[in-house]
Formats: sequence, C-alpha cells, structure tokens
Amino acid sequence: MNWNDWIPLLVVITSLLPGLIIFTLAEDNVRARVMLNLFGAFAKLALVGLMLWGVYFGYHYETRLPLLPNSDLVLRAGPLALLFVTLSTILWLVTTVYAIGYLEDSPHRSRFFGFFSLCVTATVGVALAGNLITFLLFYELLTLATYPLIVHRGTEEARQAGKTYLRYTISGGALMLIGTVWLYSLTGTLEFTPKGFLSNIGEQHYPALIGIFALLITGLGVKAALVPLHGWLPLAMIAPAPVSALLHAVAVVKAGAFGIVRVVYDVFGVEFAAGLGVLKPLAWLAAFTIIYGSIRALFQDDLKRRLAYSTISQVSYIALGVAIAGPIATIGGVVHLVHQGLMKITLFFCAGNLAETLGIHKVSEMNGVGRRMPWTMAAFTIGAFGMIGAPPVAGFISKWYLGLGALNNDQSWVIFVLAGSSLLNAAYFLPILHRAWFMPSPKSWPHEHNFGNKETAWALLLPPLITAAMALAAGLLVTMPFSPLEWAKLISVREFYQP
Amino acid sequence: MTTLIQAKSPIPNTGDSMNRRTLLLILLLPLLVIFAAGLGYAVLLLPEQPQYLPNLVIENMDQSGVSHPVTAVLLNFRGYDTLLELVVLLLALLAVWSLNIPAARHKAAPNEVLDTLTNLLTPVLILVTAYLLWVGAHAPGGAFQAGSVLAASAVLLLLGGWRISVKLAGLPLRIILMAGPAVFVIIAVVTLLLEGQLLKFPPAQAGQFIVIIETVATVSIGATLAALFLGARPTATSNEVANEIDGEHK
Amino acid sequence: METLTLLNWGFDILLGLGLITLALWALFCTDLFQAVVLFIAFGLLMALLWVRLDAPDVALAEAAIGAGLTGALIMAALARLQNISRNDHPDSGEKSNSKHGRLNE
Amino acid sequence: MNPANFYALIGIGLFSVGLLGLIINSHLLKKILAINIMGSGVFLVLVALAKRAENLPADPVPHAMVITGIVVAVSATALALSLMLRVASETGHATLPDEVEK
Amino acid sequence: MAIQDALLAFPWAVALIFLPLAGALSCFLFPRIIRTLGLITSFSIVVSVVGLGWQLLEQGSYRHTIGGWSPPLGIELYADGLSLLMLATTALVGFAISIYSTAYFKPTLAVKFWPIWMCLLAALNALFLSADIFNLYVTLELLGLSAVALTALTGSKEAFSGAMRYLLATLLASLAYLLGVALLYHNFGSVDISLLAAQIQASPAVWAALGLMAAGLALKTALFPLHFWLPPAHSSAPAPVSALLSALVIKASFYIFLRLWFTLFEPVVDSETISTLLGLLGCAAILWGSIQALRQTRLKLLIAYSTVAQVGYLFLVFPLSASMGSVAWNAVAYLIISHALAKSAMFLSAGNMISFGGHDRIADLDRVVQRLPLTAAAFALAGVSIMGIPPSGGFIGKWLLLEAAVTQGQWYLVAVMIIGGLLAAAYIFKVIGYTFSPAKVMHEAQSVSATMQWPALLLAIGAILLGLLYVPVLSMLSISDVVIASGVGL
Repeated sequence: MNWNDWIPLLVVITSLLPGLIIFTLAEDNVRARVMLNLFGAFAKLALVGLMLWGVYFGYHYETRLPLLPNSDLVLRAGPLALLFVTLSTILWLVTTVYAIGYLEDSPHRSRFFGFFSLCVTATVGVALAGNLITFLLFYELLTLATYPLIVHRGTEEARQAGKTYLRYTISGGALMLIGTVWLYSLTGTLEFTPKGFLSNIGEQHYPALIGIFALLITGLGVKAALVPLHGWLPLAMIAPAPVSALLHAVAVVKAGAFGIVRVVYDVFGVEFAAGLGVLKPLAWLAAFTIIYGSIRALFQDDLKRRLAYSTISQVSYIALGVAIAGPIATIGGVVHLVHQGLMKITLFFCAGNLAETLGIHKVSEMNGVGRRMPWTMAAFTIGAFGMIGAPPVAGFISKWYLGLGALNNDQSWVIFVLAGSSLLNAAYFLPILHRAWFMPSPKSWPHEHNFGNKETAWALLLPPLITAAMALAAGLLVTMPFSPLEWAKLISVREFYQP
Repeated sequence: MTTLIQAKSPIPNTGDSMNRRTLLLILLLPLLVIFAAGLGYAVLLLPEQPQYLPNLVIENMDQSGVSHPVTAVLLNFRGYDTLLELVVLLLALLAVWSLNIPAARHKAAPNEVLDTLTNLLTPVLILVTAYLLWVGAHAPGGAFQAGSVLAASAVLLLLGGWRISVKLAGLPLRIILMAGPAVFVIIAVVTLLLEGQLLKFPPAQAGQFIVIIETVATVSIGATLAALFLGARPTATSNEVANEIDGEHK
Repeated sequence: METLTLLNWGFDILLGLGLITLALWALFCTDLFQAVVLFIAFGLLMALLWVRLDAPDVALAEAAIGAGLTGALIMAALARLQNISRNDHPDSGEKSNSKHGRLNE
Repeated sequence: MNPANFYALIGIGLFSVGLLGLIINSHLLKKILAINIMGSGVFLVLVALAKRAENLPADPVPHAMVITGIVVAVSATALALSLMLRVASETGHATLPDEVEK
Repeated sequence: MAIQDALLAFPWAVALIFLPLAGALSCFLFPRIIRTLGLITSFSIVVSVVGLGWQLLEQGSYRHTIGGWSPPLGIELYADGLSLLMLATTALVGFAISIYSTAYFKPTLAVKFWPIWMCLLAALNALFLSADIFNLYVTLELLGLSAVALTALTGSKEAFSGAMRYLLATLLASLAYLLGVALLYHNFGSVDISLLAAQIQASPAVWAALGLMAAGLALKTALFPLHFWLPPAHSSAPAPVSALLSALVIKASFYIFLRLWFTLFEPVVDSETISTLLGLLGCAAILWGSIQALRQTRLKLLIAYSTVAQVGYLFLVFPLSASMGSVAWNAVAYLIISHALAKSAMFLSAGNMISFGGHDRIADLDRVVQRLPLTAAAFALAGVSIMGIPPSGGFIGKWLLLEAAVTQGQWYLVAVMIIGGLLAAAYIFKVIGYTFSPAKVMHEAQSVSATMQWPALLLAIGAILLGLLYVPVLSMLSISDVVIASGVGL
C-alpha cells in the first residue's frame, strides 16, 4: 500500500476537514474561513491534477477501507471518475470565490460554508466511489449536506422547499438502497467494473435484474431530475445563488446523472443492459424530459426558474447519450457532463449578479441590462449560446457527438429530439439576450447596489467570466490533450469499448 | 394479553368504569381459563422430579458450614442471589425515600393497651429474633425471618409513636441500613482475594462467615423493613425535608 | 391409612379452595379495607400451606414478611390513602383531566 | 394426582386469579394486591412441585428461591404502595390516568 | 509480562458487578461527595470493560463459578462476545450519562439519583454476565425497581403515574418470567442455561415456559402491543433517566430474550410460525411506533415512540435468523448498540433543549435549537443513525437486516423496514427543520453547561462512527464457545 493509494482519500478529506473545522469557527472570523476554503480547494486541485497526469499514463489510484462484510469503502480514480472530480473541483473553487463575495455579511456563514464543503466532499466521493455501496454512502451524504443549504435562508418558503427536496431525495435513496441490497444478494459483489459484473448471471434472474435497474434508475433519476421525478428542482431555486449554481452544475443533479452512467456502464454493462432491453425506455424518458423541460422553461418569467427547467432538460442529454448505447454517443453524453456544468454555472452566476447588483429576478426586468452590466451579460450570452448548441461554444460539441452516435446506432429519432430542444433553447434564451442588449433600459433598476465604477464586485464578476472562458475554450480547443472531449474519448476507449 | 392493553392503553376512558369492567370480564374470562388450563396441563405432564440437584445439596452439606439445607442454599450455594436480594431490599428503601412520602402525621394518642403491649412484646420479639437467627444454622429460621421479626418489633414501637432520635437519623442509621449488603460485598471480595473465587468460603470457616453475614443482615433487614413501614425518610431537620421537596419540583 | 389419606385430601382441598376463594374475594370485594383484611388472611393461610408442604422456612418467612409486614405496609398505606382522600384537593377532577390532556399528546 | 400437583394447580389458579384482578381492577391498591397474589401463586408452584416425589424430602433449592422471591415481593410492594400514595396525592385518585374511578 | 498475566487473570467480570454495588453503597453513605463517587465508579466500569474485552480476545469466553459450586448447585458468571458488547455499550452510555447527570441534577435530587443509578448499573452488568435463569430473575427485579424509582424522580404527576404503570408492567413481566423458571426447574432440575440447553426437548412444560418467559420479556422490552407503558414512563422521566431507560434497560430484557431463544430454546423454536409471529409484531411495532412518533407534538414523547419503533427492528431478527443466522445476528447486535448510542444522545439533547427553553413543544423549538448548536448537531447526527442513513451504525444494522430479508425473499419485511426508515426521516426532520428557521429573541433562557452538551454530541458521533467500525465490533461479537445450528455464535 504505497502512498498513491491514499490520494483518492486525501482528495475527499481536503474538503471534509476544512468543512468540519469551519463549523467551529466564529461567525466573524472571515479570514480563517476564506483561508481554509481556498487552501482546501487548491490542495484538492493539485491532487486531482496529479491524478489526471498519472491516470493518463496508466497509473492506478485506489483507496480501500473495510465498511461492510466483503464490500469495502472503495475510492478509485478511473478516467470517468476523474472527469467528474476535476469538474467539481474546479467549479468548487470558482463557486467558493463567488459565494464569499455573494454572502458578504449575511448571517450563519460558518454554517453555510461548512455544509458547502460537506456538499463538495460528497460530490467528490460520489465521483470516486469504486463500488455501489460507497456510491450510495456519499449519495446520501450529499442529500443531507445539501438540505441545510437549500433551507439556508430559513424562510417558511425555504422550509417547504427543503421538505419537498427531502421527500424526493430520501425516498429515492430508499429505492436505491433496496436495489443495491437486492443486487448484492444476487451477485455478492458491488464492485464497479468496466462492462459491468452481471454478464455471468443466470437467465432466471433477468426479471429481478430489470427490477433492480428500475429501482436504481428511479433512485438516481430523482436527483438527475428526470421527469416525473423533477418536482423538487424548481422549488430548490429558493436557495442562495451559489448554491443553486453548484446544485445545478455539479453537485446534486450531476451526481444523479453520473450515477446513471455508472449504473449503465459499470454495473450492468452497456451491452448487457441493451440486451435486457432497459436502455430504450431510459432513452425515451430522457428524450421526453429534454423536450418537456425546454417547453416548461419557455413559460417561466422568473430567471432562475427558467434556468432550472433548462437544467432539467440539459442534464437528460447525459442520460440520453448513455442510453443510446454506442461509443460516440457515450462520448457525447459524458462530455456534456462537463460542458453543461461550465455553461450552466456561468448562467447562474450571472443571474446571481443581476439579483445582487440590480435586484433583477425576472426576465421581464432585464431590458437593456447589457449596457449596465456588459461583462456579466457577455458571459451570460456565451453560456446561452452554449446551451442552444451554437458553435463554437462547448454545447455544440456534445450535441454533435450525440447526433453522430444516434446515427451510428441508427436511432435517427434522436436527431429530431436534439433539433427540437435546440430550437426550444433558442426560443427561451434569445429573447433574454434580445432584451438585454437591444431593449432600452428603464429609468431605475428594482433594487440597485453601488459598486463604484465597476459594474459589480470582483468576487462576483470574475467567476462567471472564468467559467464562460472555459466553456468557450472547451469548444474551441477540442483537439488539445486533456480537453474534456479528448478525455471523454479516452474514457470511452479505456472503460467501455476497449477492443 | 391484548385485553391488558385495552385496560392500560393511554386512551382516556370516558364510559363509566363498571360497564367497562364487565365487558373486560366477559372478554377475559375465557382467555384466562384457557391460559390456566394450558398451564395446568403442562404441570401435570411434568416428568418425574429430578433428584440430581437435591442429592447434590445433601452431599455438599458438610462443606457448606451449616446443617440446614435451605440456609446452606441461601447463603452458600446460591449466596450470590441472596446478596443481590439484600441490595434489592435496600434499593426499595432508597426508592421509597426518593418519593418524599409526607410523614404519617398521626401523633400517637396515649393508648395504654398499645403501650403495654409494646413494652411486653418488644423484648420478647427481640428474643425471638435472636433465636431465629441462631437456629437458622441447623433448623428452619435465618436472617430474613429474624430480620422481619425484628422489624415487627420496630413497627410496634413506631405505632407507639416512637421515632428514631435526630442524632441517629443521619449517618448512623444509614450505616445500619447498608451494613447487611456491605458486609456481604466485603466478604465476597475478601473470599475472591483469598480463594480466587467469589463467595467461596473455605469449608472450615464457612460457618463463621455465614454467621457474620446473617447477624449483620438481620439487623439491616429489620431496620430496612421498619424504615419501609415508616415511609418518610427520617431526616435530621425538618427544613431539610422542605428544601428536598422543592428540589423535587424544580 | 385409607381414612388418613382421605382426611389429608379433604384438608388439601379445603385449603386450596379456601385460598382461591380468599383471593377472589379480596380482589373483587368493593370495600378496600375488607380487601386488605382478606389479603392478610390469605397470607396466613399461605403460611399454613407452606407448613403443609414441608417448607417451614418459607412458612416463617411468609408469616413474618408475606402476611405480617406486607399486611402492615398495606394497612398503613390504606390509612394514608384515606387521609389523602379525606382532605382531598377540590380541583382533583380538573387535575386529572389536564393530565389526560398531557398524557395523550 | 398427588397433593404436590394439586397445589401446583392451585398455584396456577392463584396466578390466573391475580392476573384477572390486575386487569379488571382500576384501583391501584387492588392492583398491588393482585400482583402479590400472583406472586404467591408462582411461589406455590415452585414449592409444591419441589415435593413431587413421594416419601422423599422436599427439594430445598426452590424453598430458598421462594424466600428470595418473598423478600423481593415485599420490596416491590413497598415501592408500589408509596408510588400509589404519590399518585393519589398528586391527582386526587389512586388510579391510573386512563382508568379514573370517581 | 508478569503484570500482563496478572491483568489477564484478573476477574474483570466480577469487578463489573461489584464496583457499581460498592459505588451504590458508598453513594448512599457519603452524600457529600456523591458526584465524585458516581463518576469514579462509572469510569472504573469503563476500565473494567476494556479489561474484560482484552481478556476475552486473548482467552475466549469467560466463566466464573461463584462460591466454587459449579452448576447446577451454584451460580456461574459467563461472558462472551454478546455479553461483552452489551457491557461495553452499558459502560460507554452509562459513563456519558453520568457526566451529564453531574450537571443535570440539583444537589437535593443528586442525593437520590446516584445510589439508585449505581444499583441500576450493577443490575445491568450482573444481568449481562449471568448464566442462570433464576439469578437473571433477581437481576431483572433489581433492574426494574431501580428503573421505576428513577422514572419517578421528576416529581411531576405524569412521572408518578408513568412510573406506577411501569412498575405494574415490570412486576407482572417478572412474575410471568419466574413462573417459566419454575416450570423449567421442575422439568430439568437446574436453572443453569447451558445445563438446561443440554437436555431440553419439546414438552408441554417447555412450551409453557417459553410462552411465559417470552411474554414477560416482550412486555419488559415493550414489544408492540405490550408497549403501552413505555411512552408515559420514558417521556416523563428526567432526561438522563429517559436516555438510560431507552438505551439500556429495555435492551437488557431483549438480551435475555435473545439468549434464551438462541441457546436455551433453540431446538424447540425452530418452527416457522412463532418466529414469523414475532416478526409480524416487530413490523407492527415499527409502523405503529413511527406513525405515533410522527403525530406527537412533544419532543420527548416523539423520541419515546421512536423507541417503540426501533424495538420493532430488533424483533425482525427472529424470522430472519432461520437460514441466515449469522447475518441477522450481527444485524441485531449492531442495531442494539447503535440505537443505544443514538437514542441516548437524542434524549440527552432533548433534556438540554428543555432545560434551556423550559418546554419541549416541537413547534416552538426553533428558538431553542438556534442557541444550542452542539445539541442540535447531536440530535441531527443521532437522527441520521436512527433513520439508517449511511454512514452510521443504524445503516449497517439495517443493511444487514435488509440483506437477510432480500436473500430469503421476505419482501414484506423489506417493505416495512424501508417505510419505517422513511417515517423515521419524517419525524426526525420534523424537529431538525426548525433548526434553520430564523430564531426570534429568547426569553427565560437558561444557559446549558458544556458538561450537558458534549456527552450528547459524543454519543451521537459514536453512533455515526459505528458505521465505520464494522470489523472490530464483529470480531468482538464472534467471541463464543457455543455455536448453534443456525450458525449463530453465542
């Protein structure tokens, strides 16, 4: 057991420990809190970078601790895991900066940042989980860690939102628990393995396996906000902007989507799952969610709610890519995990800025805001175009690969889904841009803060710019090594479709 | 059993209780009859009485240090039970005291009959106590019987209005009360150190050990039972009672 | 010999049924004082029964503790109980209701 | 059917009667009496069966157990009675809250 | 090495019984230094448990024949993995409760509390170490009486009638148990568990004994529908007492149940029906208890009903032990410990909230928990374990039960467990939810000392950590010298 084997654990600890310490900090001890947060974030980043490099050259990082009889707590850094870890690490860093700016002198910050760190810990754990039980463990931890963030404001509305969130997620967790136990009792192992570990199960168990698949996907679908399990997501908008940003781009929703990828590829194995005939329904469900989310988004005037429904739609691209079951579509789905994250977090940062700086919450209030806050809206525009899938922003890449993959597996109907959703995206984003850039701005903004000569505080402005730049880069520099696309290809080759 | 719940489940019963009782009775009687019948059947079908253990007792009597089997079982073979039992008795007293029963306020009216009776009976009872205690070693009798007779005499005194003097109500009384279990515990530990086994009396001294235990136990048992009869904790000063009580209703 | 066993049986049955009746009577008579007296009588009868069963130690214990002291305890308790109910709090009914309220929450 | 078995049956009878009384009566004093009677029943079973074998001395072990039992019983009774007094003085009637008897 | 041998030879088991006894007597004798005496005693108990554990790990299960009279003539102390586990739980929880109590009880109450509490500790340890069914009866009585006495300490009328109900129930249970003992004794001429186990076979007397003992112990363990006495007693007792009642006392009678079932009556009860019946009662307990807990408006009643529900989980071991003995066995052991830790943490934090806010109306708790972050954290963490969410001891216990149930295809058990978990989440978050709502200014607030907040938190953390200590705990549990049919080590 050389020290490489501890790196995955360290990656988890680098946010767990700061989180726990932050709980004990006094409310006004801002410096220590910031230092802890940033230190943790950078340490994690360094470790992740190290592992990226190592995995690229075929090293193996795995931490294994006893948890249950013959199923340990396993943290393994495979390519897929690293993709998600990297995403969440980077975005955590950015979001932390943003949150520090956003929550200046608001109450209960120690509590907030404590749970914030726990939330990221859970996400990283979900990403690194090497078997289903470990995954479940962090998945539930994620539920518990996000609840306080959602109800952070403590208003009655927030309490209700939190209650709904718990109803959905805890029930989902329970279903997953059943599925996991059932699976364990059939196979005696829960270890994630490329191409799954069920291929040698007797025919007579296939009905059971289908049931298990249903249970697991339902449990994951709750967090991934697959229709009709998406009810909690729009309500959760009540949370502070950084939280919703993290929730939508990285933590909760992505954990669900990531889990679906895991279950399909590393538990069932894509061929086996296709053989069971469980992928088609998943694909249809995903497609329906994509369309449904987009349509609902059209009719939201509240900016964050519109973004929320857009998330519901966008995240299902991942499930779709997985469900189409082919190397290329897989690349599309997996890479969208990153791209959607980058673009969506940008959008939420911008929405947060509008709310913080000008008190704008509704689309209808955004007339001419582009001239008041050019940088923010520039970032917003990039994100929006990405969502629509216009080149050269990253979103285009994902959709392109999804389409190709669909064609390869002659499931051309997917093309229509993609096209339709792109149109709808355009339909609910372009009006915003039009308002922002080309409509005359009103005499006064709903609730304006003055930040001197700059359009808003640096801590609020930088994060969206960075993430927007990333989204752009991910689209432009696709061919660079270590670009999300290249990495996704690596994953698809190494993990799922090695010859 | 379910009927038991109906009788006790925390639902306020609004209907008049006579009605409820008859209903319960009707519900309960058949069940109880079946219950009793089943038990009786089980008892009647018991096999021949196993004689192994009684014989074992007889064989080991000479080791036990006493010649009366019951006493031997009580204080030697199963002495551990008796030790715990003494603790139970003391515990009961602690519990009763912790309840702050208001002291019985009947100031004993001068009552010749009772007084003479007390004056006559007390010495007799104490003699009986001593006799029972002594006889216990080889004939029916022993600490508990003796103790309870002692208690009876104390009860007579209490009825006669006698109260333990304030000076003795504190530590001395506590020492008397706890002496029985305490001596038992001490002897248990001593034997553990000497013989390496709990309450293992060396056959030679077993007799003495048992006598010591029984004598002290008798006094404690008598005192404890009497105190239980008195109910209220005899305290040095009355205001102590007072602040104890308001300590209760904190 | 025959007569002796018959006599024994008669005695046994008398004793046994006597115990049962005393128990029933003590438990189902309406007057508390009567119940207590009957219970003490029950205890004494038990003592007698212990003798019959060659358990003199138990008999002594029962007579002294079972019947004697328990009886005294119960008598004393009964006396105090009647004291309490004599100078009973007038608001006892209200109290009990409020208690129901709390207990059933 | 020898006397021992007969008395054992009586013991069971007492146990049942006591159980009945415990459930039916709502006055705590009665309940306490009932518990004591049940106890006597159990003790009776213990001692009576100890003399099952004809023309053999009774088994002393159950006797010892019963003496222990009697002492435990008196302790429990004392505690129960004082609790009853407290309940009565607090609530005005010596019954459990759900079975008030005015 | 000499020292080590001496320590290995030391009769820790005996110490476990006699230290608290001595503690009780000295507490009774010297009320002035009562707290110190109590703390010393309960700490020394922890030490002795460690000693005993080491001893057992080194030398396997431990026997001590009292008075040198080996059974059936004498009484034997017996310690194996299961008893060690129970003793360890008792020692830890007991120590935490002792620390808590030093701050909780006013001097006038402390004088009453400590001696009885020490007696209760002695009773528990003696019970877990006894291998003799009559001796078990004596310990049960000692336990019951001390528990009742402690319940009444509050001095409120709820407490008195709760205690009275509890006393009647526990006496009835003891008598039923004793009658069972009488039958067994007169059938086999012994009261030693292993001797009885050696010669037991089905007969009317044995069945009757089984029924009586099971009923009595179920009543003491408050298995639905015999739980009627628990909520009034546990909710009206002083907080530390409620904690030890829920965490330890009901576990003691369940422990005897387990012992008798799996050693004594093992050959008799392998029939499907009774175990299924117990399982169904367990299910009923889970559902009924959880729903009642959900309906409560008083915190302590909520926790008490949650205990009723959690007891239900324990009884699921009986239908599940049929084919997967060992798994179900580990599960129940795990549930016992984690529930002990979690539930005591909950009651202690409830006590903090009450002594801070002066009430336990759930609806008005927000003001309270806001000011007591440690306590709120303790309650939340304990809640995680009660809900059975990973990582926590409760999760592992539930996982193992689920595994057994699924493998045997007993889907109704799976369903009940899951529903119970969801309901638990519902009633826990009913309380937690208020933690985050903005607190208004607090009147009549009394500060709660750290000595009352930390024990609760540490217990809760223990319940969580238990979720990562599977291996050591089970290696402890596996110490045994009897292995019975269902592969259960005892």
